[in-house]
Amino acid sequence: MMSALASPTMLIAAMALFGIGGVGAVLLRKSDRLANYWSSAFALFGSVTALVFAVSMLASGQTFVAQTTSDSFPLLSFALNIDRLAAFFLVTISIVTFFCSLYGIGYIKQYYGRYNIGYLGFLYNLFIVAMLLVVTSSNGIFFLIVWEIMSLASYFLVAYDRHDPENVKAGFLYLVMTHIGTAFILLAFILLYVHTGSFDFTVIQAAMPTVPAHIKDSVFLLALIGFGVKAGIIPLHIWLPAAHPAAPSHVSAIMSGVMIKTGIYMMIRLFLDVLQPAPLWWGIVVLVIAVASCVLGVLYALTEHDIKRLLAYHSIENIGIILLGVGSALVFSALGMSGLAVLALTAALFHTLNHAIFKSLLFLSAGSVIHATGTRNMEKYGGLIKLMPATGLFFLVGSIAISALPPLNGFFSEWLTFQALFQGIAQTDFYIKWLFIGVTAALALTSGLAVACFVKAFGVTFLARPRSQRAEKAHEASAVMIAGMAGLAVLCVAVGVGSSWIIAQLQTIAQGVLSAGDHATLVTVTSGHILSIAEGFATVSAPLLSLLLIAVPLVVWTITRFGINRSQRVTTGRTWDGGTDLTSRMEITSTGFARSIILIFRGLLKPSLQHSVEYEDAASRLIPRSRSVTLSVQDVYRRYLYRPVFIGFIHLSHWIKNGIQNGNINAYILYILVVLLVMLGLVGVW
Amino acid sequence: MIIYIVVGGLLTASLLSLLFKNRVVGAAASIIAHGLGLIGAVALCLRVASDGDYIPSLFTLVDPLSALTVLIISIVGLAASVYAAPYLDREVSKGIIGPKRFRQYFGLVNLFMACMLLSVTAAHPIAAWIFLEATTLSTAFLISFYDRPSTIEAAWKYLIINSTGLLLGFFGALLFFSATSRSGLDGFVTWQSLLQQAQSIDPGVVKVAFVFVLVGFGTKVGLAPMHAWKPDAYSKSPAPVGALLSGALLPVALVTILKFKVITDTAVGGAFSSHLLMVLGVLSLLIAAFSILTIRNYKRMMGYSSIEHAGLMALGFAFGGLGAFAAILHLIYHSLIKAGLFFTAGNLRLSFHSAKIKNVSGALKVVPVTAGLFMLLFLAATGLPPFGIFMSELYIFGAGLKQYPIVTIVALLAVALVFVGFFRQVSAVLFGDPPEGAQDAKSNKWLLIPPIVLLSLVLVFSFYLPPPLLDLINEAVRRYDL
Amino acid sequence: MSYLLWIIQIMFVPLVAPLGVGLINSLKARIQKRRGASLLQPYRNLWKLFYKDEVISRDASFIFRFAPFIAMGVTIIVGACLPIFTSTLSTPMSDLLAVVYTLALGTFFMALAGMDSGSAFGGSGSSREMTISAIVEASFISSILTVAFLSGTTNIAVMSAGLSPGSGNFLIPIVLAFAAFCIVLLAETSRYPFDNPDTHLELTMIHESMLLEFSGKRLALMEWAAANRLLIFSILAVNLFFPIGIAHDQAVLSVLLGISSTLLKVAIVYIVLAVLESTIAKYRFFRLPDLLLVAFVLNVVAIGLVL
Amino acid sequence: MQQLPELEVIGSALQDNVRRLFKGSLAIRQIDTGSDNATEQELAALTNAYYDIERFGIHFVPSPRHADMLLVTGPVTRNMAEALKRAYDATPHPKLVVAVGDDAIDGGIYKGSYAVLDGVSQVIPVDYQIAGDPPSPLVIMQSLLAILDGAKKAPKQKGQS
Repeated sequence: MMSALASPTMLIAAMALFGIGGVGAVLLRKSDRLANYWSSAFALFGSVTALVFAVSMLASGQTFVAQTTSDSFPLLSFALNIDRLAAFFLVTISIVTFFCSLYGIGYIKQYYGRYNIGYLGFLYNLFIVAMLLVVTSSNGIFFLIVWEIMSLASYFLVAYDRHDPENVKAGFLYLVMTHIGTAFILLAFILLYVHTGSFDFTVIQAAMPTVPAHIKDSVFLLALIGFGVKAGIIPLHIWLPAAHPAAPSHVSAIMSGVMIKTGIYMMIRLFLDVLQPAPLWWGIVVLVIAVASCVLGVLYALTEHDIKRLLAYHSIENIGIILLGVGSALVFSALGMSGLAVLALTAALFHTLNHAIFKSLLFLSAGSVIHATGTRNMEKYGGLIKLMPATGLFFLVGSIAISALPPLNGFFSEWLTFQALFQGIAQTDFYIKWLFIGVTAALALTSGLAVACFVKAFGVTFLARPRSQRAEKAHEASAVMIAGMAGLAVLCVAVGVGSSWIIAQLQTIAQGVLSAGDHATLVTVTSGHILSIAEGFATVSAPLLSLLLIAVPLVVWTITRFGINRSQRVTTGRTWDGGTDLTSRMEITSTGFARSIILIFRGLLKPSLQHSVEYEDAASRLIPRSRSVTLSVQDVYRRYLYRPVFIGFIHLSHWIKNGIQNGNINAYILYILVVLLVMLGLVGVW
Repeated sequence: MIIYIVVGGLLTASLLSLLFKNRVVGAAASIIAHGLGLIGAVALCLRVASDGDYIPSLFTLVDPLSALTVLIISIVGLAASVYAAPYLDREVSKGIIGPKRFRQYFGLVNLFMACMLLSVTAAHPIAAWIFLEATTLSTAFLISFYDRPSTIEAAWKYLIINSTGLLLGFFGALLFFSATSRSGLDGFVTWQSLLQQAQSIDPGVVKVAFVFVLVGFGTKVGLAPMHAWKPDAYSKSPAPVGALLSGALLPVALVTILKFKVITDTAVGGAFSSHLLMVLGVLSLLIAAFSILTIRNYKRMMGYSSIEHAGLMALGFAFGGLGAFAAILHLIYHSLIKAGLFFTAGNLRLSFHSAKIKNVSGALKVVPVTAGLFMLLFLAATGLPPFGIFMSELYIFGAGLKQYPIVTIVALLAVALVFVGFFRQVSAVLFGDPPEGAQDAKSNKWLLIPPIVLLSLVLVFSFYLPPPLLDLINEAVRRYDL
Repeated sequence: MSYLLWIIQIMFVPLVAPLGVGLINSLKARIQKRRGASLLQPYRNLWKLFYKDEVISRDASFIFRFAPFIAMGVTIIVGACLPIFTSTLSTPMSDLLAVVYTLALGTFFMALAGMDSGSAFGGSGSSREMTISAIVEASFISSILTVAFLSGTTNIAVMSAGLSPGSGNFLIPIVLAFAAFCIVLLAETSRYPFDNPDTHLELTMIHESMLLEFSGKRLALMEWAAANRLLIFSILAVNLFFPIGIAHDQAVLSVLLGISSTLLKVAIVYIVLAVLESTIAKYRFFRLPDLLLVAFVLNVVAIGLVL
Repeated sequence: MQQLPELEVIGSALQDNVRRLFKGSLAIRQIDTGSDNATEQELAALTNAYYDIERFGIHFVPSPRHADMLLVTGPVTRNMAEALKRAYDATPHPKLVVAVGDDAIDGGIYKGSYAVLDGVSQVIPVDYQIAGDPPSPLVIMQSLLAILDGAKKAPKQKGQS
C-alpha cells in the first residue's frame, strides 16, 4: 500500500492533474464559473495526490531518482531526485496549495467578468507544477527551466489584476529582480559545470573534492545572491513587498508561504548538501544576512499600513529566522559539530513548514478582509471582528502563531531555533560565541517586535470601530474561503501540539541532508512528548503547554463566573472616553501604533515626518483649519541603493545611445574605419 | 537542382507580381514560390544530412551550415510573405500605401530572397559577395518603401554603410585570393579549394584579410560598432521586411563570415579570429543592452535586439566547442523568434498607428492575442525558459566561462540588462489604458498565424530537434569549429 | 508531601501577590509620611471588584471579554513554574523560553483588549506597552540565559540547583545579569521609571490605560494578574540570581526555610521598589530605550563572561 | 503632626462602614462638572498626609468603570451634562452618586445662570448630598460617614438598571 502511494506514478498523476486543471481552464475560459471550478478542483486533486505521494515517500524513507536525458541537448537531463528533503518541501508546498486552492474557489469569484478566469487557472496550476518540479529537480539546467517557469507564472499572476498600474509596476520589479537573480544562479551553475563537467547535482557533488576553493566560494556567493533574491533576503528584498500584495490573495499566500521557500530549499541543497564541505565564513555570512533580514524585515513591517505589504515584510523576517537556522547549521558543520548542525537545520526546516502554514493563513484572511472592504489600507479597517468573526478568529490564530507565542506552531520552531543558537553560544569558542550571542539577541528582538506588529495588525484591523464606510459594510467570507482558512488554522494548532513528533521526523530529514547519522541526535523526544535538547539543557512539552494554556484560563473563567458572585450582571454601554463623543477617528491607527517604535529605531528606518497646517486666513496664523501629520518610512535600500544604480544606468544608456547613434552618417562610417584600423593594428601586435 | 528551381520560382513570382496588375496574383505567386522554397529547403537539408555536401554544379555548394541557413531563410521567407499579404492589404486599405506598392513589394522581396539563397549556397566567395551586395540593392528599396523623408534617409544610410562595409569585405576576399594565388591556386576558387590551400597561405595576409572580411561582412550582420544602419532600417521598413532583414539576411552574412573564419583558423589557429569576434560580440552586447534600456520606439528596439543576438552568436562561435553548437542553435531560434516579433510589432503598428512606445499602451486590452504573442516572443527573445534561446545562451556562457570568465560575465550581465530594458518597454506597451483611436486589427487571422506558427516551431525546437537537423548542426560544428 | 508542595507552589503566586502590592503601597505611604492603607487592602479591592456588576463597551469584542482570563491564567501557569521555594519541582513548562513567551501571550491579549473598546487611551496604552515589551524581550531572555549557561539548564525551576553560590567566577556575570534583569523587571511590570502605577492621568499611563475600560470581575482579574506579574519577576530576580536559602530537597524544614527566605528576599525587592518609586521621577517615554539598551549591553557582557 | 482626635474617630467609623458595605474598599471617581475648583482643593486634601483617607480603605480611581461612588462637584454646565450622564452610565452597580458642594446640589451661586443646569440631580439621580461651599475635608468625611451609616446595605439595584 505504502509503496504504491510512494511510487512515482503518484507524482506523475499529480502533475497530470495540475496539467488537466490548467489546460482545461483555458478551454473552458468562456465560462468564468466552469473555468474556476475546473481549475480549482484539479488543483485540489493534484495537491492531495502530491501530498499523499510526498508523505508516503517520507514515511517509507525511500529515495526516488529518475532521469531522462535529452537527445537534442547534451548536459540537459530531466532528472528528478526526491530524497527526504525534497519530499519535505513537497509536503509543505502541497499542504499550502491545497488550502489555497480551496480558498481560491470563493476568492476568484470577484474577478468574474473582469478578467479571464481560464488564464488565471492555467497560470495557477502551472505555477504549482513548476514549484513542485523546482524542489525535485536535480539537474541544473532542468532546474533553471522550471525555476524560470515558476517565476514567469508567478509574474503573470502578480500582474493579473492589471488594471491597477501599481500591480504592473510591482510585476515589473519582481520579474526584473528575479531575472537578475536567475542570472547569478546561472553563473553559479555554469561555474560548477565548468569545473565538474556536469549540471547534475549528484555528479557535481561527487566531483566536489576536485573543485578549487575559490570556485566554491564564488559559487556560494553567486547562489546566495541568486536564491537570496527569490527568498527575499535584505537587501535583495525590494520586489517582495511590492509583488506579494499585488497578486490575488490566494496566490500571495502561495508566493509568500512556499514560493520564497524554494530559494531556501536551494540554499540548503547547495550549501549543506552539494557544496559540502563548506568553510566557516559561509555560515557567518548567512547568519549576518539572516540577522539583517529578520530585524529589518520586522521593523519595516511595523511601519506598514498596507496589510499585505505588512505580511510581505514579515515574510522577509521569517526568511531571516529560517536562515538563522541554515546559517548556524553551516557554521556548526564547518566546525565539525554535526549534531548541532542537525539541530539547527531541523529548526530551519520546522520554521519553514510553520511559516508556510501561518503565513498563508494570514494572507488568506487578509484576502478575505480586502475582499470585504475593497482596500488594503489598514487605516480604513477597524471593528471587522464583529462583521467577519470567522476571518477574525483565523487571523488571530495566524497572528499568535507568527508572533511565536505558545502553544501554536510558530513558538516551537522559534524555540528550536533559539536552542540551536544557545548551543552555539555554549559550545563554540570565543569569536564564534560572540557571534551567536549577537544573533540570539537579534532573534529575541525580532520576536518581540513581531508580537508588537501583530498586536497592531490584528488590533487595527479587527478591533474597535470601523473607520470607513466600506469597513462598516464588510461581510463575512464565503463558506469555501472559510474552509480554506479553517484548515490552515487547525494545522497551526495541530502542528503546535504535535511539534515533538514532527521535530523528530524533521530531524531524520536533517540528518539525511547532512549525512550525519543517528548518533548525532541532539533532540530527543521522551515520554509524554517532552522535547529535550542536549540531554536536558532545555525541555518543553507541547501537549502540556497547550493543555495548560487552554485549561487554566478556562478554570479561571469557570471559577470567576460560577464560583464567585454568580448573580453578577453584565451590561453593555458606551466606551468610556472622558465623556466625549468618541468617534472612530479617535482610535489608535496603524501609523500611530507603530510611531513610538519607528521613532526609537529612526536611525535605521530614517522616517520622514511631515506636518502641514492649513490656516483659516493668512493674516492671523492662529486658527488652523486643518492639520495633518504624515509619517512615512521609505525603504532605505530603495533610496540609497537601487534608485541611484537605476538612474546611473539610465544616464549611461542615454549617453551611449545618443552618443553612438547620433544620426550622422559620417560618424557611422568613421566607426567602421576606426574598427578596421584598430583591428589591423592588433594584427600587428598578435 | 533544387536551389535553381526554388530561385527560378522566386524570380517568376517576382516577375508575375510586377507584370500583373491584380494584387492577388503576385501575392499568391510569391506565397506559392516561398512554399515551394520551404519544401525545397527541407529536401535539401534531408539530403545534406544523409549524403553530405550537395554540389549540383560548379557554382553551388551546399554544406551543412548552408543547408541550415537555407532552411531558416525559407521558413522566415514563407512566414513573411504569408504575413505580408494581409499586412500590406490593410495598409493599402488604410491609404498608407498605394496599390502599386503592394506589387512592388512582392517583386522586390522575391528578388531579395533569391539573392540570399544564391549568396549562401554560392561555391565561390566572390559570387557570395556579389549576391550579398545584390540584397543590399533590393532591400534598399524595401526600406524606403513608405517613401517618406525619414524612410528614404534610413535607406540611404543603409545603402552607404553597407556598401562601404561590403567594399571592405570584398577587399578582404580579394586578399584571401592574393594570398592563395601565391601558393599556386589558379582559376575558379571555391570555398573548398581555399580551405584546402589554407595551410599554405601566408598567415600575415590572412590575418589582414580576415580583419577586412570581419569588418565588411560584420557591417551586414550588424555587429557593433558597424551596426549604425540597423535601428533606422528596421524601424522604417515594413514589418515583414524587418523580419527578413533580421531573420534571414543576418544569418546569411554571418555564415559568410564563418566560411572565411574557418579558412583563417586553419591558417593561423583559432585564437586570432576568436578574439576579434569576442571584441565585436561584447561591444554589440553592451551597446545593445544600454540602448534598449531607454529606447523610445519598439521597432528600433528590435534592431538593437538583433545586434545583441548577433553579438551573442559571435561570442558563441568565438568560444567554440559547445559554444559553436549553441551559436548555431541560437541562429535558428533567433531568426524564428525575431521574425515573429516583427510580425507582432507590425500588428501593433496597425492598431496603434505608431511605433513610438509613448503612443502605445494597453495593448492587452486592444489586441489581446497580439499582445500575448508579443509578450511570449519577448520572453523567448530575451532567453527565458522554456524557450530555446535560454538553452543556447546557457551553453554559450558555459563554453566561455572557463577560458574567458570576464567576457562571459560581462555578456551575461548585458543579457540581463537587455531583459530589463526590453521588459520595461514591453510592459509599457502591454499594460495601462489604451490611447484614443486604437483599434483591434485581429479581424484577419492571417496576421496572427505566422507568429503563432513561428513561436510553436521555436517551442518544439527548444525541446526536440529532429535528428536530421541535429545531424546537420553537429556536422556544421565539426566543420566550422576547429 | 509532593502534592502538598505542588499546591503551595501553584497557590503561592496568586495568593501572595496582592500582599506584595499592599506592601509597596504601604511603604510608599510611609515614605510620604502617611499611614496608608493596610497591607491587606489589595485583597479587599479585589474582593469588592468581584462583587460588582460590569459595564462592557458595546464596541468591544470577545477579545475584551476573554483577555482577563488569559492574562490571569498565564500568570498562574508561570507562577507554578518558578523556583519559589524549592528547586525540586520541575515541569517541562519551566523552560526559559516557554515562560517568557507565555508571559508575552498574556501581554499580547492585554494589549489587544486595550485596543478593543476603541478608546483613544486604551490604544495608546497598548502601543506603549508593546513598544516597551518588544524591546525588553531580548534583555529578558538573555539575562536569564546567563544563569542558564552557568547552571547548564534552561529549566528555571531547577536552575538554582546547578548553581553553586559564592563561586568567584560566577559572581561578575551574575551581578551584571542581575542588574540587567532589574531593569527588565521594572519595564515588564510597569513600575518607575517606566510607568507610574498610581497615576490618574490618562495621557501618561502605559499599563493602566489599557485597564480603564475594565470593571468588576474582569478588572479584578487584570489587577490581580498585574500583581502576580510583579511577584513572578521578583521571584525570578531573587531566586535565579541569588538562590540562597532555596530548598534542594523536599524536607519540611528546608521547604519552610525556602518559603521564608523567598518571602524575605521578595520583601527586600519590594522595599527597594517602594523607595525607588518615592525618590525618582518617571522617565520620558523616549528615554526608556536608552535604559533598555543599558540592560542589553549588560546582558551581552554577562553572557560573554560566562564559560 | 498632631491630628484632631475626632478625625481618628470618624475615620475608624468610616472604615467599619466601608468594610460593611464595600468589602473594605471604596473606590471614588471624582467628576468635575464645571466647578470653581474650591471643592476640588478640599477633596484633594483628603488624600494628603494629614487626612490620609486611604488608610480607611477609600481611594480615588482614574475611571468611572472602577468606581463605587461618584463624587460630583460643580453646578453642571451645559457642556458637561452629557459627559456626566455618560460617566454615570459607565459606572457599574452598585454605585452611589454624591453631589459635593452647594454648586453641585442646586447650582449654588451660579444658580439660574443660563450656562448651568443647577445641580447634579437635574442630570443623574443623586443619592446623597454634601453641603458646603466648599465643604472642608472633615465635613466631607463626616458626611461620608453619615451617608454610609444611612446606607444599610450595599445600595444595589438603585436608579435605573
